[in-house]
Amino acid sequence: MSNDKSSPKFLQHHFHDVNQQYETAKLGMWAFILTEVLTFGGLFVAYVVFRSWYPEMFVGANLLLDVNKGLLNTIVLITSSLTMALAIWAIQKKNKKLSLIMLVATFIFAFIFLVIKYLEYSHKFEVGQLPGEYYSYMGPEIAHINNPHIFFSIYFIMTGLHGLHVAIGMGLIAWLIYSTAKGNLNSDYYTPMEMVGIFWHLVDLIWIYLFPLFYLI
Amino acid sequence: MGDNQKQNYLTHPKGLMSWLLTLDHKRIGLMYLVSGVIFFLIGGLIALGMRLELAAPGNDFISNETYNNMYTLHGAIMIFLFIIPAIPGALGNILLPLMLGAKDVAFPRLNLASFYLYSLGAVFAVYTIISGGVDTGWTFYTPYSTQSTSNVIPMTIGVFIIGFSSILTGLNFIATVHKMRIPGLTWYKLPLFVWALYGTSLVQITATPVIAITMVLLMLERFLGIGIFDPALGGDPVLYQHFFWFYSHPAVYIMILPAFGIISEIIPVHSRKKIWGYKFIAYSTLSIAFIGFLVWGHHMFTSGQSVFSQIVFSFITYFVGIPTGVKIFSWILTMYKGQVSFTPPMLYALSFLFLFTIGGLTGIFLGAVALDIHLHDSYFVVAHFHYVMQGGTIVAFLGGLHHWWPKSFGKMYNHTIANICAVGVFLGFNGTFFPQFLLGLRGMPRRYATYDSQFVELHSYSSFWSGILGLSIFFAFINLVWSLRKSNTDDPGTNPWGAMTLEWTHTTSPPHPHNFEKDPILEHGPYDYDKVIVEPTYKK
Amino acid sequence: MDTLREYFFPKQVSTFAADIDNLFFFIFYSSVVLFAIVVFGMIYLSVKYRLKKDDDIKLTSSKDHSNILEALFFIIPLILVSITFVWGIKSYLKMVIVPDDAIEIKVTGQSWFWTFDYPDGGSTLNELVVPSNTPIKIVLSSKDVLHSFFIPVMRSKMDALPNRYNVMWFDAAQEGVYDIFCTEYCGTGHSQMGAKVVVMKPEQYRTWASELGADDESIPLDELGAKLYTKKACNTCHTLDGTALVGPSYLQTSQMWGKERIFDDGSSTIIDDNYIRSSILEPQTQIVAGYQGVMPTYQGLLNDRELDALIAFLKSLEVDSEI
Amino acid sequence: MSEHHITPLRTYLIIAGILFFLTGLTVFVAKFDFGSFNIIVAMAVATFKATLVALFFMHLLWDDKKNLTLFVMSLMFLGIFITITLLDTGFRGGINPEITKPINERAAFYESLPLTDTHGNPVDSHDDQHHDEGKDHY
Repeated sequence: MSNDKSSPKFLQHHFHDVNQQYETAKLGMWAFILTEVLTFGGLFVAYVVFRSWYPEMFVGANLLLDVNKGLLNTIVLITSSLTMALAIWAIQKKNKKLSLIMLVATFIFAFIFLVIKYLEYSHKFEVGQLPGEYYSYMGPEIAHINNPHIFFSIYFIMTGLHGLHVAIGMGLIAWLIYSTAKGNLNSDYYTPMEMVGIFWHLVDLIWIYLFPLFYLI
Repeated sequence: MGDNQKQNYLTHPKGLMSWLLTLDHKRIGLMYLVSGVIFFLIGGLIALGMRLELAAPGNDFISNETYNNMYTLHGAIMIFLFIIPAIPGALGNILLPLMLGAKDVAFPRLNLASFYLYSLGAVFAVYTIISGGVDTGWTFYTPYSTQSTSNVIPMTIGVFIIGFSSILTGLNFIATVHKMRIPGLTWYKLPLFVWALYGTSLVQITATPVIAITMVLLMLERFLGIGIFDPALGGDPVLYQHFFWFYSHPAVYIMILPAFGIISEIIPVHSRKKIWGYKFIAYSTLSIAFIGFLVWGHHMFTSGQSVFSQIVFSFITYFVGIPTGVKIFSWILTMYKGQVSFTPPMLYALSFLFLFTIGGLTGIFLGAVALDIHLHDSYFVVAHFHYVMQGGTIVAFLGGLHHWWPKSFGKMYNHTIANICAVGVFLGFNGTFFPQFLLGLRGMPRRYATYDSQFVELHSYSSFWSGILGLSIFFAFINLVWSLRKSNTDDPGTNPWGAMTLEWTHTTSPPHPHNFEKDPILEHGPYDYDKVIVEPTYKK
Repeated sequence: MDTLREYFFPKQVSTFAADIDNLFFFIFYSSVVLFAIVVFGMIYLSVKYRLKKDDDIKLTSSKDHSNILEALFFIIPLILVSITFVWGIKSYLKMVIVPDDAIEIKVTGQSWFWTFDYPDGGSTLNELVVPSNTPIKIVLSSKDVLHSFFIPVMRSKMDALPNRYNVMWFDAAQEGVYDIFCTEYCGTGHSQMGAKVVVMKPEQYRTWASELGADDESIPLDELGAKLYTKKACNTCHTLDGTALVGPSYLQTSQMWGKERIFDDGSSTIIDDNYIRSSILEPQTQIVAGYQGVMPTYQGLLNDRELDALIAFLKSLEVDSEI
Repeated sequence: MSEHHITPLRTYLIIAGILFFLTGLTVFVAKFDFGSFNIIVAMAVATFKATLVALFFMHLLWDDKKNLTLFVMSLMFLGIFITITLLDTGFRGGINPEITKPINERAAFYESLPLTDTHGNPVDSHDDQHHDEGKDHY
């Protein structure tokens, strides 16, 4: 427990001290991460069940995805995770400028991720590899396989939900950039940055699974 | 005492905006209470309408479509808008920080956001009702829910949003219990209501995300035909049932665990006796919460799931029963060598023990696969879950409401009327739902708007008593609200029942806007009736 | 015990019904005992230790556990539920393992009637005919949404899933006519989706089965129509007395013969033989204003003569009601 | 808040290096066909990567152990969800084989879909003259 008797302005009235507030926020964030994991979890269950029923359909359909774009996105996202971690490291070390640079870098990487995703999606839309009833691609690789639309449904829902998280993360990072620049976040109080960081690493962590599940196996 | 009441959370600060934008957990709890009870009464009226229709076999008042809409709305309103948010959202919000000696919950703004998410979800539900209803049942089983022309979408959006409200409340409570306790209030000194809310919150944050994603998949199935749940597109309706019940079975424990908590508070206080088996009750709360995640398949015994999982689910189901049984015995033994007073909360608690025991025991019938095949989707199931949900949760909720009413509002209600209503609820409830066990055994299926003439006698009997049940509940609420009138000078004092937890011993009724005028210091455990005498401040 | 059984349960017709009822009564009597202990304990303790008017409030006992009692609460229910579990599973396995010599009948649910297809060809609607003392294997499926096939006297039930088969079986020991209900909610007509199971002596069944599918050439058209009206489950949705159920009443249609009927898209047509015929075969193309388009097609379920018979029956209604 | 643990820069860079290396490794391994062994390798590598991210980037290694407990709990419940669902979906038809598979394995709307080339344009049939467009999968 910290012993400073003065109460800084970011300390809310119902907490005793700064440390209690920080630890509470972190616990809340991890409880939220738990719900995030289980939200994606439902989709993982759908993936596992349908894969166990129709392995040859999954193997056939995943050949239609572009491994290079997926690999590129993985690298982009891991890099952004690193820059996010470094942004927190920098602010802990009282280096505001480096922290800002790292946050902006994270934001840009997130944007690149979405651009690559967009290119991937638009190609799928063109050739008719759409989810559900809108599926119309009957190319020679897939015409003999039953129900590939289910693979694409799961693919679009999971990567779409993940993409949504990337977009939300970008909004949060933009807010961090603003607050850090204004000096609201500093080496004494960087709780929001730590929280967004955890969220951002979760986004990375989920992609670490999505990439092999859809593109590789 | 008069000096202490100069400031309380009800009157300070004033103005509509001070309520709508309040961060005070007590006010948010009160807003939950009011909206929850309104929905409870709406859901109850719908139920009475259905019982009226079922009093005689044919389509007497309403058509099949209307009946299907009514039973769907009854289920959806009662579950999503009342029972799930009511006890954690209302009583939990008001009491949790008080019991911990905290000034507020961990994240007050999140708490308000959660209330507004609940309201937004409720708006969608009300929109569904106004625009013609939804007829899929609250379970939204596919493929009917992907084909039905009724308003499935607004209702699923409502459920989705309310799910997030529930998650945020749970998350908030977990952080509160872990981090906001006053020094010295260790885990084993927590009131059992706090343990119950903690277990509930764990279930809320773990199970609710799955219903959220299930609702999203259901909506996408309607919009895009994604083929995960719709058999015409290669999906599997039984998989939908797995998704749905992975949430909805644990949700049963979101509904019943807080009720266990309330009973664990009422019985020791009104028996003036240390609770029997504190640690057992505390741990069984957590173990029930956990085992509740492993048994969802017993809702699917006739769905055509694999024989292997039938056996596994039946086996695990019985492990929920044993800790629950020991809890019931613990509550009863709490009265041993105590000083029991028959106050309205205590009457509700005793009636809970009676009704919930029936509800629990009939669950044993349904857990045996071979027998469940006969009873599945029959009125036996209807009676069983009403004994658990209404006879358990709602009776405990009414008891809790009567128990903490003087604390929340600083006014005492009329005990005689409250006692009569408690007996009325007990009799009306048994009269309504006991015949339904027999109906189910004889093969009457549920969700029927009309029925065979062989069932008429029991149905009309059930309908008759449902009127008495409805009236009793209605007058119980009227009696409570009536106590709030200005001319009521029946002052309960700070601690009308002589209880030992912080919300009674360290703050005024109604409490101070910041809960405690000065930081409370823990003097004794929550149930130390063998060590300290706390005089009740109210004598009839 | 037998009177209680008759009060609680419908007749025991299938071979495993008695076993299931016995399981019920085992749990029932154990529950009654446990419940009696709970209620007695509750009343006894609360009355014995009640706070009397002139009692002072005092410190109470600090007793809050008893290892023996707690062990008992744990062990006795554990024993009871173990027996229940094992019994439940043993009986259940008997219900899923179909004997090899069973007669296989295909049952198809459709909103809101049941079709039964027999092994030797031929089918019936809403009336399942089976021989007694013979294992019957039911292969269930559905054409639209979930249904559930429930025969209370057989203590047997199984969901009918679209695009997948489910299996159940029973062996009826007593002849008679019994109820079949749909127990999985399936929409507007759910509560009317009943059927009957007719259990016959095996030799009677053989005669019946050989006559099945033979044409009803001999009966006049309107009488055949009247038979088909119930046999093909038209009565689930259409009444004969003018009241509207899921669909318009036959009487109303009959009274409007030759007049205009208005549809929900605003178009209209004259009610005549052709209209009735197409509304049976392609019910979704023209939906009468004020109703929902929920009727399934009867294409393939009725032959030409049967269609004519239904039309003749419908026409005859107005004449009857005038008399 | 100086008492919070500050992870050294070196650690972050090493972890990121391992993550990049493992990503390359999975892609490389996936090019060979080991049957179901591919899935195991890919999932094992992914899990190892995820553990690194959680422990180092998300600071779980140095955090209050309650946070780690919550994270492990989420994985445990996900595991429960998957395992118990598979008990049904993986074992259907053990006693009555009829119920193992759907009646129609292919959704009806495929019957009306025209065959297409790899660009999604309708073609009459997949015979030799289109083979040059069939990229490397055939």
